[in-house]
Amino acid sequence: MPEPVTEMKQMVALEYAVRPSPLTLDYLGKLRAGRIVGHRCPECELVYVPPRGFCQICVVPTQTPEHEVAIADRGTVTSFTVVDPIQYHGQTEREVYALASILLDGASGTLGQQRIADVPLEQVRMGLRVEAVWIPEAERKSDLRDQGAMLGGSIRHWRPSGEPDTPLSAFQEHIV
Amino acid sequence: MRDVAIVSFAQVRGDPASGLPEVLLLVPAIRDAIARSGIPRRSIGFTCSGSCDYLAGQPFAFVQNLDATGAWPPIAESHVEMDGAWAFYEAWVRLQHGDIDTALVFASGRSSLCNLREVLCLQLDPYYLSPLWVDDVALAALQAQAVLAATGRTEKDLAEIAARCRRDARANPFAEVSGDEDSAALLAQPYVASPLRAHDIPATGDGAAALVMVAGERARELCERPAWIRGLDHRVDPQYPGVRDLARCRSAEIAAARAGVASAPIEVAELMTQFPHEEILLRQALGLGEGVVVNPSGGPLTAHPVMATGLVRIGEAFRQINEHGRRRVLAHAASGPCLQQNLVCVLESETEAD
Amino acid sequence: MAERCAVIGIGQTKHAKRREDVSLAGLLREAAQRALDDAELRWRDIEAVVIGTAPDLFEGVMQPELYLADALGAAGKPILRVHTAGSVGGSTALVAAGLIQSRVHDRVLTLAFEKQSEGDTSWGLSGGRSGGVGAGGYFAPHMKAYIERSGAPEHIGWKVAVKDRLNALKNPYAHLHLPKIDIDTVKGSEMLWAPIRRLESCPASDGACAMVLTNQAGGQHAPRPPAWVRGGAMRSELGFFPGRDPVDPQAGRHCATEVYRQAGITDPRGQLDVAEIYVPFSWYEPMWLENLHLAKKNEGWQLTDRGVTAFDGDLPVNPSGGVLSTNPIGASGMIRFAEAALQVRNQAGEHQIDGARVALGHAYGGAAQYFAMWVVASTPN
Amino acid sequence: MPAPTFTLEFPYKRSLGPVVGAFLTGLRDRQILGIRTESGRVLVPPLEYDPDTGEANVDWVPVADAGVVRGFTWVDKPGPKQPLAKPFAWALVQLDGADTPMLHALDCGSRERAQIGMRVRVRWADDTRGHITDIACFEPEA
Repeated sequence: MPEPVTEMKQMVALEYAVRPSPLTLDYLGKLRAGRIVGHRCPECELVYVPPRGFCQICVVPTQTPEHEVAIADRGTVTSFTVVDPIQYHGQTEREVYALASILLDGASGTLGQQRIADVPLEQVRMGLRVEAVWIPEAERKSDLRDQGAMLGGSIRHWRPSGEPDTPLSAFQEHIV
Repeated sequence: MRDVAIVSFAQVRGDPASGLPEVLLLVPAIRDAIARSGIPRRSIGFTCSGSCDYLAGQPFAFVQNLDATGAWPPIAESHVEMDGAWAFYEAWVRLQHGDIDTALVFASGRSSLCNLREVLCLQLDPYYLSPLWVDDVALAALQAQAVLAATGRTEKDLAEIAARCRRDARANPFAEVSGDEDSAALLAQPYVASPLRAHDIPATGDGAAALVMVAGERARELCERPAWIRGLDHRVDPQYPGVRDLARCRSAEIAAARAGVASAPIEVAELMTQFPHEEILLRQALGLGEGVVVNPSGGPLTAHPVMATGLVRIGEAFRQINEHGRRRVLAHAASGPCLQQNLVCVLESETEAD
Repeated sequence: MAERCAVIGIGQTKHAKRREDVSLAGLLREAAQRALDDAELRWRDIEAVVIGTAPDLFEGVMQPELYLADALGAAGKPILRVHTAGSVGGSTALVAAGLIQSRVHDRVLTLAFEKQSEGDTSWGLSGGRSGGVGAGGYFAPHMKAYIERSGAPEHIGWKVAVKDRLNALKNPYAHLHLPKIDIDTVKGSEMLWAPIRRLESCPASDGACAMVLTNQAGGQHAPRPPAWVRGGAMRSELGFFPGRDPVDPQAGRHCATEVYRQAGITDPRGQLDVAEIYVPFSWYEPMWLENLHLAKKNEGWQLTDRGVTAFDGDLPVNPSGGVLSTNPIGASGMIRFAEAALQVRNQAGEHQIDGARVALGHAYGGAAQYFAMWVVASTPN
Repeated sequence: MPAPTFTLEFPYKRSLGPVVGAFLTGLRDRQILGIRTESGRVLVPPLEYDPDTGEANVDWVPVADAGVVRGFTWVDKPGPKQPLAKPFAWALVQLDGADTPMLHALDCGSRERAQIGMRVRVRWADDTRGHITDIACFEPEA
């Protein structure tokens, strides 16, 4: 008698549409042109990157171009981790890499899940000043599902800018 | 039980082509519901919402919806992975504790992002049913056949219900479909899953809804004609269609009895009938006579913002009291295949003390 | 005034990497039957069911409570499904308690579960995309910031990892039983998400937890001592906005303040006898001690270091072994709540803290933005 | 330009437990098992717990691989993941010896041929492996 059946497999494959808003398309278009932009809330004046079309604290709408502000492509690492990627179904990352939260100059809050490279992993640190390494313009694409504020389609990674470190006390309130 | 009333309601229809994220459908819905209630946003006592990750294909999709509440400073808040009607239930229970007086309830979904027919298969028994990918329309069709056989009603009756809903939907700005075809024209169309034709299938869409509920006298101070919750109950049936008598809806019968539907006449009922035979079945299960007006909004056959549709029924019922001067109305929500889970809410223009 | 709520039945599964011997329904039944047996009740005695689990994508079953209705004896009864991210097990218990406190029902069964081995949580958390870093990668920068901010020495994380695993040896239901663990093995385990090493992070478990809740009269007539719910609260805050402090989130602080207020606790460090806190990564013990007003800011690690949170310490934390030893995600919060209740019922067996009368159960989720807590005690007031 | 899409795809691995496991083992061996509830109802497919009372079911009953159609719906345009690529009926089939019908596909050629009360028999898959699709579909009894 063959062994009893104790397990069954079920492949679940569902297709979803990716349908970005005009605001997101505008943000991605500017990124492909080499510009990072945010929205400043008219009430509390906090600057959100990427722009979300409203301020989550005041719940008031924000719009392009009225509330748009330019954001630098450089900033400070406020925190980071070094990841040894888990090999789950669909994972294509193989090597250990650094992921940081970065407070860009001109933004009120940090961007998470930003890759740091061109520096030994042990030299990645809080307070490190970094600058964007842009993908050549012709190769940039709109990556709607990139987890790092959709920057991944246009910015390959961040590297040390050579500026002196920012003291910890300057970004105590901006951890992630 | 403590007297609790709905004092405001707002609804937003999502245009799939606009690409607006779910949270931006909720922002105006919540803003309008709160503005109409007259309660300052930051003084709301409890917030509860309903939505479903699988519509967006993202785990924790609901987390982004929290942004629409402006939850800063932090708020007392909860979420059900269910239609917003059950979030409404949770909020009503919370108000019964007696320590807070106001609650915000909201619901949303963008089913246009997914293949809903396939996604809903995952609601089914993962060993015997979902691997067959039997969809909600086929399951509804099996129930439709059972209901028609048991009641002696016909496909023409289904078409007449659908035609009436489409006519009523002409006055509903949130309707996805509407029209004034007669039943003969609808019957000339081919089956999607016999005995159901295209007009018998719900008009799914994207949308959001929000309402504010208030306990006690404060409801009267805030709202000229609040809708008092006089009965509220929900029940579930077993899932596997073979173990149920599909021509009956026992969970709806129990919920209606517990909500006290029969204690006085109902004028209008907003039912979450995704298919016309469900109206026949639910009229029976809920004890609604032929004189009861069902789904003057056009109902889910004409506007089905998945995950918000049940809450919209409650909102429409509120409007019947608040705007149209009705005295006793019923709202119903459902979930699962073949009306597996049912919620019944009785709203009245007055409290018992009145 | 609200009705009093009592916990009169508690059940858990044997948690494991893969429970290949049960279906989804069978997993839940194992916990639920134990809870009913504890309360000496039958399925028909239950009036309503409240169930919680983390994202449906983890098991590939959408709104599984619909398929589970039969198995939960819920036919003809109300069933509610809660989902508040990682805090869901706690929120689920609070929603169930609310049904008692509001006098809507007299006997409620509440359950939470996860069968992580059906799918892959790392895949699920990444939404099926490459480059997902899981909860560890997400929370690592927060822990890094805490270490930097508080000046805590690195051995604190190792110490928590060892303590919770040794506690788990006293808990027959715990997933991980690592009798030989010590500081050196933790320190020598591979770095997954700096500063978190493999042995400083939670496992992926299959498991379920269930509780039977009732009102004051039911609690007074229960066959075994009940745990009385003295306070319960949920708080949520926005996940991402400029200036948010995810290391010490306001929502957690507010939630703790509220739950202590309800329970009449003015000195939590002195008045709590034991705490079951959601610590999926070692560093969250000191972080949450501060957030829960049990230590001053930046000093939580000193409690850990001095052994205050050890099994024989002044304020034992996670005598069950905690999330670090058992993590069926959707159930993890409810296990904290249930373990707190077991302690004040004097039913925790080998991991019972002598004389525990007041206990805290805690859960958190999302971007450390959802909080659920309850305080339970051996007496109703 | 078609709208961009993404596919959420995962091969789930479901442990079955004693009841579902025994039923699917039976299918692999081309045998159909039902389960008797406390009140005496024979459920096919076997549910682990009595849908009426919630009590555990334990009493196995072999049933026939042929039975009667109790309900059906005809589908002209099957979905790509469904059991048959050509038009078919979803049918509730009460197997001989069972008290409850089971839901599966019925291949009977045309909508007109599908009838409540018609006798049908299991068409087994070429390869049975312990899965609900070991029953390829039902077909009219010869």
